[in-house]
Amino acid sequence: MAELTYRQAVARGIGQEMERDPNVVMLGEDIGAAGGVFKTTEGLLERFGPDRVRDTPISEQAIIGAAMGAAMTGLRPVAELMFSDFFGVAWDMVANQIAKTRYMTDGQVSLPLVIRTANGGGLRFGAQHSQSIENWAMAIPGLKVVAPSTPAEMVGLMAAAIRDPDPVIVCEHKALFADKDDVPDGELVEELGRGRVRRSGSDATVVALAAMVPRALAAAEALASEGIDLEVIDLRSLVPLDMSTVLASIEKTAHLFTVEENPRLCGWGAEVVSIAAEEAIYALDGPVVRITTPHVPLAANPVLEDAQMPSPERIASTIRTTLEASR
Amino acid sequence: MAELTYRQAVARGIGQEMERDPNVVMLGEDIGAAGGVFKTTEGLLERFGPDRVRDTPISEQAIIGAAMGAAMTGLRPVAELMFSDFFGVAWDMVANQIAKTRYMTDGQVSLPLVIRTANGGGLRFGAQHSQSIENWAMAIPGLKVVAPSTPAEMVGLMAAAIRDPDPVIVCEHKALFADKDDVPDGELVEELGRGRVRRSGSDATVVALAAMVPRALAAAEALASEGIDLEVIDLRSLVPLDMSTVLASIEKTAHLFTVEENPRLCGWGAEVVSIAAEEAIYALDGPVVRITTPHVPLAANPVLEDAQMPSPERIASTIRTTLEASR
Amino acid sequence: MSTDTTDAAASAAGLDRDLRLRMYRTMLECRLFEQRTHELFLAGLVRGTTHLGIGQEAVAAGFGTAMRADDYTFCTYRGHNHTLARGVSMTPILLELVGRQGALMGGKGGSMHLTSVEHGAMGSYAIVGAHLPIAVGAAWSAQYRGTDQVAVCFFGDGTTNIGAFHEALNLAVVWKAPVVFVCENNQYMEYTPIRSVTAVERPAADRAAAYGLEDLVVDGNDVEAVHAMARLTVDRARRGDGPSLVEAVTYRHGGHSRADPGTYRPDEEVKAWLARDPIPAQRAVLLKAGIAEEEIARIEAETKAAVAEAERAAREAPEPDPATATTQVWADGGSAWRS
Amino acid sequence: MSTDTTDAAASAAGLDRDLRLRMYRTMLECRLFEQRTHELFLAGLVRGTTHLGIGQEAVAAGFGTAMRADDYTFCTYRGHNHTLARGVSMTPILLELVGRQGALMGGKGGSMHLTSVEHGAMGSYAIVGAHLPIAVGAAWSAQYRGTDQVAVCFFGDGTTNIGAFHEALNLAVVWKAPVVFVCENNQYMEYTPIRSVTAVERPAADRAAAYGLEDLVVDGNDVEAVHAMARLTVDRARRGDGPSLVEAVTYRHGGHSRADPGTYRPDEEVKAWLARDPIPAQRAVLLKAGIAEEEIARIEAETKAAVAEAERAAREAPEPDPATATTQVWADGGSAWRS
Ligand SMILES: Cc1ncc(C[n+]2csc(CCOP(=O)(O)OP(=O)(O)O)c2C)c(N)n1
Ligand SMILES: Cc1ncc(C[n+]2csc(CCOP(=O)(O)OP(=O)(O)O)c2C)c(N)n1
Ligand SMILES: [Mg+2]
Ligand SMILES: [Mg+2]
Repeated sequence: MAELTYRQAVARGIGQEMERDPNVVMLGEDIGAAGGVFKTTEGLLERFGPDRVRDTPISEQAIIGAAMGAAMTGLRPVAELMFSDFFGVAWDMVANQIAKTRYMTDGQVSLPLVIRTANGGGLRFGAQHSQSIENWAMAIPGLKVVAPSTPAEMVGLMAAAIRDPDPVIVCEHKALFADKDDVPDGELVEELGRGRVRRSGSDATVVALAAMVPRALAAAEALASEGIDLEVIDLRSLVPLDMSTVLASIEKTAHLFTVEENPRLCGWGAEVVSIAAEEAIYALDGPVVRITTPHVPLAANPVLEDAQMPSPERIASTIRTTLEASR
Repeated sequence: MAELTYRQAVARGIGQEMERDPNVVMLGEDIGAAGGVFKTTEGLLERFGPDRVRDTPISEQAIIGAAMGAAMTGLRPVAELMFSDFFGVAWDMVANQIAKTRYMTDGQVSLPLVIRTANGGGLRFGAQHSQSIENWAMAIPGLKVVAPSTPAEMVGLMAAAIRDPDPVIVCEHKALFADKDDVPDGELVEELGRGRVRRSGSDATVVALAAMVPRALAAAEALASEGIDLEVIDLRSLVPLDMSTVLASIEKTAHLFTVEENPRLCGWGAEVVSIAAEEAIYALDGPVVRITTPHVPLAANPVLEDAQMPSPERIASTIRTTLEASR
Repeated sequence: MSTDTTDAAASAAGLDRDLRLRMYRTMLECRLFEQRTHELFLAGLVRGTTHLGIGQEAVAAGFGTAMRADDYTFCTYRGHNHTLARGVSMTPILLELVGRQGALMGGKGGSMHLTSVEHGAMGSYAIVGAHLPIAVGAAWSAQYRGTDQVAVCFFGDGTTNIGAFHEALNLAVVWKAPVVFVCENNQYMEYTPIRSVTAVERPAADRAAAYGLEDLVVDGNDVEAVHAMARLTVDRARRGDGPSLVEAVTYRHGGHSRADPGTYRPDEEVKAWLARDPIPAQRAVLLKAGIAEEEIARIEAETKAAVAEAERAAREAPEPDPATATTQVWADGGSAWRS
Repeated sequence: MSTDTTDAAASAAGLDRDLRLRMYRTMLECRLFEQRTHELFLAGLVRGTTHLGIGQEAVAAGFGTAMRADDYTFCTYRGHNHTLARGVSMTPILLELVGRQGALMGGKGGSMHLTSVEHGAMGSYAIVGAHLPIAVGAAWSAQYRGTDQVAVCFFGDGTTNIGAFHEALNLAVVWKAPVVFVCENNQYMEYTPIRSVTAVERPAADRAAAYGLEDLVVDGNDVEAVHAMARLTVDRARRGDGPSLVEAVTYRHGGHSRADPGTYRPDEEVKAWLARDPIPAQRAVLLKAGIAEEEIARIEAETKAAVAEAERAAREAPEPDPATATTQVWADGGSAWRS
């Protein structure tokens, strides 16, 4: 048992897999000597050397393209996109090349690679350094998407992503980097595609992801004191999507809410809600509400950004009002 | 009244606005001398000259970036991305720069520009030349998105997009280019954000877009002979999204289906369904089903591509089965 | 300067009889296969799209014959020639184009994405510029694994103006990756002359210095000159001396794709280039070198027969099973996204 | 060759007394504003992030004083200097950094996106390379509208390795757009030395020929040399003679951003560059030119006062109204996405 921050958990997970498999290599901007701008790769250059931990120019298309070329020829690259917003400059490589090549070649090409990225808001960095892009990836067939919410899960899900034979996007949430957690010693490997019930309850199902998980849990505590008993599910992975856990919970609670950091339209919550509207419509006992950031870019100003992202207060009041109205 | 193809309607709409406003300029690959690889800009170079119809190098970031720089300094550029899949190589310009700059500058910068693109499948071009990317744009705050389904509407919606003071993505569907239609003479301008009831019916609401509209109408005709009376709505615009037309229809039919060409996850249909699940849950009388392409890349092979995209038969049988089961 | 190096390398290459015949046969296979493909496209048997390299065969043949079996080729949608030049047989390729069972990629990719990993044909890429960084990655992988494999990446003149070109060239040089970038300068993008949209005269060669590279230009219609350049640059990469950027000056006889007649090109220009057709030119070289007419004729007959056999197979093969439309998204063979 | 051109232009520039004082005042405004900004960041009053240009003021001042009021500036997240150099006053900028009412962009953009359209400060862009094509578009627009405005685009050494750089340079030359690209080579990306990731010695100048451009290099710590280079290239663009690419060699005194101490840089290197601080250097030039100590001291006092006044305003201003978080997505002032 060692106490690790979420940021340290990233390096722990990658290091564990690099020890195990010499074909695991890393590339990205400032990941080596600097240990990453978020210090998530600290110590890895020293442990594994410059051949396996490669600093790159500011060339995201080349970083992701090189990762793909390496993956199709026997390596298991772990590429970093410093901020998830930078998927924009490499989107062709991710959405058109990496996601589609196995399919287009009828399985001739395998792409066991990971793209890690600092995702999400709350750091007052403004609209071009705060986005939640997990939905961009979720909408593209051929990509798996993971977004851990705790240090221990970061280690195990990072390891699972690196071992997975398909391309996996790992979203590291900027607002969680400082979070601390007791992490078991020894090898940790989670399974991709399993959600986790973080709080069990009977009155409503609340599905959240990454930094929205602690906020949903805080809202649940607040409502508990009012006698409203929420079940909070951390989705953890968007592809594969663990709908069985969500649907089982809805059967129990008859109410569904999502808490999404992403802008309003077409988020992962819309997919979860739509599946429920097809497969659990008769179990639902009231309006299904998505609690999201409004459909606007994120502001740099703390007052404005706090007004945009779902807060425990907004989560609690939305759920309270909805449940009362549907009594 | 003149008969125009959907392809000719593109040039008619742009030409109408270039006659009207000398600040409307065009740029893109092969749009001038060649009249566009889909012949959608034929005749415009001859009418308006090389200063207003500019052929570019294969530099999509520069094309879209230049359009932005021109729009923020007084022009109304109409940029072409030859295939919508190429949004991948210019995604930063679209999602991070164009969509966010008005907001980040608190309204100092206006971006009256249009990005036109050949979108969608059915031409056997394979996974990198057949995608439906309207959802990529819909998920980004700050972008408007239009996808006309008929020649006449192409003229009016193109004109509206060019006159709009904000960035508009116009999706021109490849599979519709040859469609013919009688188009009224004189100036045509539609309003953005208005859906259109293409067939009114009482048993179920079917929402479709672009090339899926004729397929939904064909399914409706087939089911009519079985006594199932569908209301078919052409959404036409994703942002702004005309939910009032959809919700009014659900109040009448109590059943909702979407027909989407895009891959399964996080499409516009998921947004429409989720809004209905919040605002019309008590009006819904059975499972809400999205009829989409499965969550896989599109194949080049005709047999495989036809098996992937929603067909009138699949639309009809899905609706039939669902309505029967929910009786 | 380019020409010297080329000549030097050419003589250094010491072309023997078999190699010359192999180059000729490869060019002929490309030519006859694509000519028939075009006819079958116009007849509606080949569906979707095709981008022919007719006129550019010397580039594929000159490099293909200079590569080791385990080297990597990366090419574009205009990739029939490069795929054939790595030894992939005609039948599975034609089956892919007509979309029948037994196709090289099960019909999923189509003409623009021909791939045969077992032959080192690592893919045909249809988004301009994308495969340059990918080729750098394959070269980096070979360097890391210590296999002394080389990656050769073919692309067009128009591709030199897109961002991925710049990023790939810079990274390849910084990492000293064993990759050879080959620009097939056929003078046109789709319909637009490259000269009208490029800041320099030679789209690739005039960019070489921006990456600390030598400006290498070769006559892309002279298969032996191309082969010599291939030996020079592939060997350099294999030795660990890093990447090269080669501009092969050539021309496509036909249009850009599908049924494009290519009428946007001046007649004299087309005529002049048709007169420089690499295949008759090499045929003359072979005869001059004392190779018997009969031997050349036999190669031609065998190649015709191979094309005919591929066509027969293509016409007889059944349509694919629609159920395969959702296979091979994931390594487990399926496409499930729920658990 | 670069140096000749520079000298030529320098003398041609014929700097008068007022201009020299204006350049000095501009550099000083940048320096004192940013020094106080850094203190306020460490004190927690300035939130989010900051990227300081301390040490690089001569580039902003040399160009800013050579531009016409209606010319366009495009810069990066390291944009305080360039925004001040276009005449934007300190108070709304500092209000943006501390996030109070009266902020330049209502608090929506923050330090990385300073913009003042009325001053021609067309934005600070935080995705490396993005603003180069955008600047080309503004220049194209000026060309089309016939206003003979010029766009000047500032970026760093690390930006020369990204695709957008390549696409923008090529298009600008092909279209002969009135744009000046200014690479502030401060030797580092964030923490990585540019030399370790770039294929050539001079990240910008050694790329110029790839676009048919002259390799222009200037001492980025000599404000008068920069000004001369600015006059040369801005006038060229205004005359319709097309774009230029300038490499201004300079150094940032501090770290990349926020609280980064910049310890990844060798002490001697830092020491050597601190000794070449552009501001004391220019002060010496002014004295040598016979400008009175008192006059210089007055400028210094006025600038200090301006910074103090901005700080006072920043400390007193109220927090913004949360309701403004959803305004100005659309031209109608709102953010509605439904109809
Ligand atoms: C990023 C991108 N932009 C545009 C296209 C459309 N397109 C396909 S081929 C082509 C011309 C490419 O010219 P070149 O690189 O010279 O290759 P060639 O076709 O001549 O072999 C274009 C513009 C594309 N496929 N990808
Ligand atoms: C596309 C992209 N990649 C990476 C980053 C992260 N980043 C911000 S500044 C920076 C260094 C830029 O170096 P340079 O261009 O030399 O400018 P400088 O910071 O030295 O002024 C990097 C890598 C970014 N903002 N955008
Ligand atoms: Mg070409
Ligand atoms: Mg720098």
